[in-house]
Amino acid sequence: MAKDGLTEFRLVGTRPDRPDGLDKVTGRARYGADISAPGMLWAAVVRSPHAHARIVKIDTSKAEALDGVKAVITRADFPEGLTGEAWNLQENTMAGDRALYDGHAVAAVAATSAFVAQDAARLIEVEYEVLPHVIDVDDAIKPDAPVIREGAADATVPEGMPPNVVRYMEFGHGDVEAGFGAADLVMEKTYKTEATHQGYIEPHACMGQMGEDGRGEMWVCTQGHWFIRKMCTDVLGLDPAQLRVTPSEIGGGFGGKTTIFMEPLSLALSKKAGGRPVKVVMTRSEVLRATGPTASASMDVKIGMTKDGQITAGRAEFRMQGGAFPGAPVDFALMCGFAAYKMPAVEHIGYDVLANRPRAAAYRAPGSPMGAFAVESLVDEMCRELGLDPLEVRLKNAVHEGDKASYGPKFGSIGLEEVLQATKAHPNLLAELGPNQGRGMASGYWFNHSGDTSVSLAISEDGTAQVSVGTPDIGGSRASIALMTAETLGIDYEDVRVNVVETGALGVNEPTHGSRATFASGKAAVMAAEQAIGEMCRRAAAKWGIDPEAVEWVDGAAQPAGPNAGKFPPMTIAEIAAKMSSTGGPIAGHHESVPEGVGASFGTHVVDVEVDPETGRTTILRYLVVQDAGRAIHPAYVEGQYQGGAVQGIGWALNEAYIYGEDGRLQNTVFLDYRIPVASDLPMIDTVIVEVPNPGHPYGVRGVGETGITPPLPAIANAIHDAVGVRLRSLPMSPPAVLAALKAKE
Amino acid sequence: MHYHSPSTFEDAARLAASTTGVTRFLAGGTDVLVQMRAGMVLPDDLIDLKGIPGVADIQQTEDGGWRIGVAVPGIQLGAHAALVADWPGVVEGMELVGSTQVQGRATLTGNLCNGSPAADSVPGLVAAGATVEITGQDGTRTASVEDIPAGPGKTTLAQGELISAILLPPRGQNGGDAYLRFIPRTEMDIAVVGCAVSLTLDGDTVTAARVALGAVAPTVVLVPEAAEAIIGTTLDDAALEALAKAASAACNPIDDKRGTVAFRTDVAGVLAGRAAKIAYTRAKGA
Amino acid sequence: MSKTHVTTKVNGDTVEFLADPRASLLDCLRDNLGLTGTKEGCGTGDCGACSVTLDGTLVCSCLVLGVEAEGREIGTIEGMAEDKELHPLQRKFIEHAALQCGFCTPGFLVAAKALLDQNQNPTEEEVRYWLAGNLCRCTGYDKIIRAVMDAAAELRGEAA
Amino acid sequence: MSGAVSVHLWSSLTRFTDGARVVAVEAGTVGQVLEALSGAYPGLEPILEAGVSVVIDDELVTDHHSAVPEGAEVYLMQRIKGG
Repeated sequence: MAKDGLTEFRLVGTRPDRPDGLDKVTGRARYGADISAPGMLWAAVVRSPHAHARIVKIDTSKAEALDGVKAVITRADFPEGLTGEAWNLQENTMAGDRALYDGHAVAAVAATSAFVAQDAARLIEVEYEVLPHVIDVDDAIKPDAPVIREGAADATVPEGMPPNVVRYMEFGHGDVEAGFGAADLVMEKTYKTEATHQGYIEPHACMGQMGEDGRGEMWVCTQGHWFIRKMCTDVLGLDPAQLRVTPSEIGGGFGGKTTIFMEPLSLALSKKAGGRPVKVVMTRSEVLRATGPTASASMDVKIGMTKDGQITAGRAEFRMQGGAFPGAPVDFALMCGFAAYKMPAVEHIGYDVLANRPRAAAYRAPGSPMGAFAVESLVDEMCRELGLDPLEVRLKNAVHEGDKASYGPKFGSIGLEEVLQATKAHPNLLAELGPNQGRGMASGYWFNHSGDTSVSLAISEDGTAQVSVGTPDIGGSRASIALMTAETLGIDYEDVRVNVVETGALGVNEPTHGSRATFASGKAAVMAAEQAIGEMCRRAAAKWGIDPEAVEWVDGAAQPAGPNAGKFPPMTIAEIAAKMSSTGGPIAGHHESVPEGVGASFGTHVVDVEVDPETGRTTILRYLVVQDAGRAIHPAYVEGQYQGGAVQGIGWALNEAYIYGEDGRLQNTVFLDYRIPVASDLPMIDTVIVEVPNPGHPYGVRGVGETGITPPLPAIANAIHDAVGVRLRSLPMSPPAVLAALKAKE
Repeated sequence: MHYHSPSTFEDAARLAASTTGVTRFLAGGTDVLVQMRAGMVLPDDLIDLKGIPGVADIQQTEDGGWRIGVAVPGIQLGAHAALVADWPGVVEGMELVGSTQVQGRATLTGNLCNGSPAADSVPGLVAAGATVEITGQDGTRTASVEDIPAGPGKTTLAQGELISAILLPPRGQNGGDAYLRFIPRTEMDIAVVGCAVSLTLDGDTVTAARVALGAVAPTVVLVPEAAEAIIGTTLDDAALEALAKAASAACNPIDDKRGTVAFRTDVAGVLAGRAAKIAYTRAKGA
Repeated sequence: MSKTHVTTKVNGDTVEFLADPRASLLDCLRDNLGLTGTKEGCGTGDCGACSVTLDGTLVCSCLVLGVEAEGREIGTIEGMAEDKELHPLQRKFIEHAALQCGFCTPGFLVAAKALLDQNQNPTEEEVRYWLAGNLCRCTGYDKIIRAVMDAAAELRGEAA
Repeated sequence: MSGAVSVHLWSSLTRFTDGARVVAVEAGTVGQVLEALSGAYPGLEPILEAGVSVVIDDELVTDHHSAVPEGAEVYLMQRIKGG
């Protein structure tokens, strides 16, 4: 458990105020749309109203003639000849010969005001030839489905597959048929999940400036500005070193801001408008129609279990669509699906399928929630069938360090057993349930991720430190990195300033994704601090005239390491820093690597619900999140990740969904009908932070952001079944769906 | 777009009659601004009614009824204790429209004129037997609230006509009303089904009732069969069952992003029973 | 399209701007007056990020026209701290880690202050319903509700 | 230095390896493993080029210069990234 200051650490595990708190409670913090610049223009984007259509003609003449319009662009203004992912990005930024989904950009305009830009956009005339479209993944995978794109399949797809299958995979181990043969109960069911959106409250926004010379700047809300730089310059055929990208504060991302959508438009418009900066701010409808939601899934799962709850074999065949481009996370869905179980034999089959929907982006543990919905629902169904306690069955089959993972390799240090035991001990499991109330549980998994990381640290003249990181602070990572840096240096938390810096200031960084900021930037910051400590020890050694190896760093000061090193009073960081100019110059540290030693995180959730049998409405009565953090650097923000992830999962389970009409157009393009949970929908979210330290991180961090979205989908389905005896195998479990299931049972 | 802020309803009516393009009236603005923002409606003329004296007033009329100005926001209705005591169902319908923030702006008149079949405040007004005062170029007339909506997004008002007040009848003795709606979340949604019941008791027996349903037909509908199911009863189980059946039978809904035909039809009956019980309790307590 | 001259008071200061008649009060605060603390999350009154007070009433500034501000008094997040002293809600939001990305925070603070200005002893349920029009996608609301309840306790003079 | 390394492939890759799920290559580093695979089974090259995650025993390894101990079990997995 997180001990809140009772750990062996001075600062790690405490809950200080976050360094950017003051800016964020006073309105001073500057987000994507909060910037402006002299001569700035405003952009508006023309988007396809059709799910699939050939673009016959675009007439921009009326828009160009409007007073105040400075640039109009279409695909004709982009370079030709791109291939692979660069082409995918360009095609998604601006449609070529065909619009591939409702909301696909087809033209953009920059003008002297937002209203002029919008007026001009309405004057752009686009002639479409509407083509047949396909939305649902089970329709899209049919051999005779409308073909989204010829030749989009990669080398993994065998000959003879349906035309919209663009990636195919099989993996597993053991003799699955023998495993099913050894089981007392074999069940196979089909589950479906609908696409949901990350739903960050800040719409995408940027201001880009690009001169005729190919040099430019961008201000943008993003999880990763090096990704933005590479993707924008790929799409526009520019030199990445000539584009400097500065991240704004970011108003939520959850994976959705790890790629580009309209950012290249600002640069292309700016270039055409003589280098004037161009601001692009999406409306909420544009966010829902044209940025990346997650994939939708159709999943067959088969499990064999003995009478006493031993899993003997599993098989999963998942079909997922991630929009009109490859990239649905069917691989991760399969890899996470059975991850919580020792699988003597398991087989996974996956299809990545194209459909006429916006291109899916990452969304918090991409794929894992779908896989868990299918597998954790079926495990629960089988426990009920066999009269077994679902928690005991999960303990019985739980994976431990050294076990072969369902997806292949052996697990390193993991804390699933500890998580399940902490769950079992929690008082929520003793709460009494009334009529129409039920309890459900499920586990979830995420690998966590490292990635390119570059951090620099500088000691100031007064012995304080500044740390430059390249991972935008999306939920308190400045605080966690400052805590670890201060702990390492032996100085006060308040004496470390963590800055999220622009692309010109550091080597390449991957985005804040994969739950990596506190793991990877944190680890790199610690290593940079250790480098600076080494230099400070050398300076002390030089002053004392002893071997640097004979100096150690204790409590923020250099001191002789043991009595043989000599007798000198400790030299504090402030004393060393005050003299640094005359002892060899600035003291700094830096670290660049793909930090190894990522630690995976398991979590288990338990939810109590009440179902209104007359309306089908599900109310969350109680909610418990138990998850392995490795080590909670700032426990309050770890709890926040658990709570936020759980509530996103609750939304996905109950009411969120992409709803399409027969015409293939998205029907719920505003928050009124894209129903994310509101404050009155929820109880407090109870949390237990389990700490099984990750040996691959200096303070034991695993990364906590993603696992939490995974268990709610099946846990709620299991609880609804417990409450009213109906099994929902399709999301969302909205009141009409639950009521229909209740009526069907009668 | 031209923004106008007339100081009388007559001026507003004249302005509206004289315009040739798209005209919208601005009461609370919570629908008009959203439509403008989405580009669904791009008015040439926007006539703001909030500058007209008296539009933000709630007045008791001589007969004991109520006259509610067109710019009275939900928050003001909810804060008016005497009005809440008389017509709690009307007020709770309005208070369900949008968030606390929206309550600071949204009005009964705007909710009615937006023409949504799912408007939360309209079933309560219909069940209450409310009327509206309409000002045109040639003077004023009154009409029943249920006669205003003509279909989704449409009203029966002619060009150059506008509502100048909402009129609630006197509540009288032993009366009660209630409005319930079903939404997927607990707040912030548009009604999937709404139902208002207003009734009067003599002792334990219902002597008069009006039942109105929202979101189950192209307009909010008054359902006399549902009222008849409970008139003359003590709202016993048989009466409640008959009420639910009649309410469900009156539904002519659609499948859409908010609900299905089957769901709306079922839940209309459920809500009618639940709302009737609340109205009954209120009438007993009155 | 001709613009309208508007004189209004924002956080106690008299200000003037030229408003496009189509521009919302939110647009005018952000783009004409440089008060970017008020955020746009939806533009349809569904998220509360643009919450301000208009003559003391909590509203979504995206649902008010800029021209309607003439002669009114507007309160925004930038005016919440008085004499450099943070409002208890602002302090409690930091203390309770009631923000992750911080984008919805100004709207929550303005809305919560409007509640506590009229009710210093709200129940958890009252806080949850009052704030139902403020969407937060990061926190699951738990810590926000705790921060508001704790600020209310402090305003009542109770120890936290 | 190089030695015999067994590489575990995901099963749909077996159509490029004449049906073998586990293939033996001579390699001393992760990069050499991938090169040896592409050399022996050209059909794998586009898939390896597109990016795979490499796990040596229980450790995810991103540095292609990392040493692969003789006799190590190497797993190729779908490339893991973040969300």
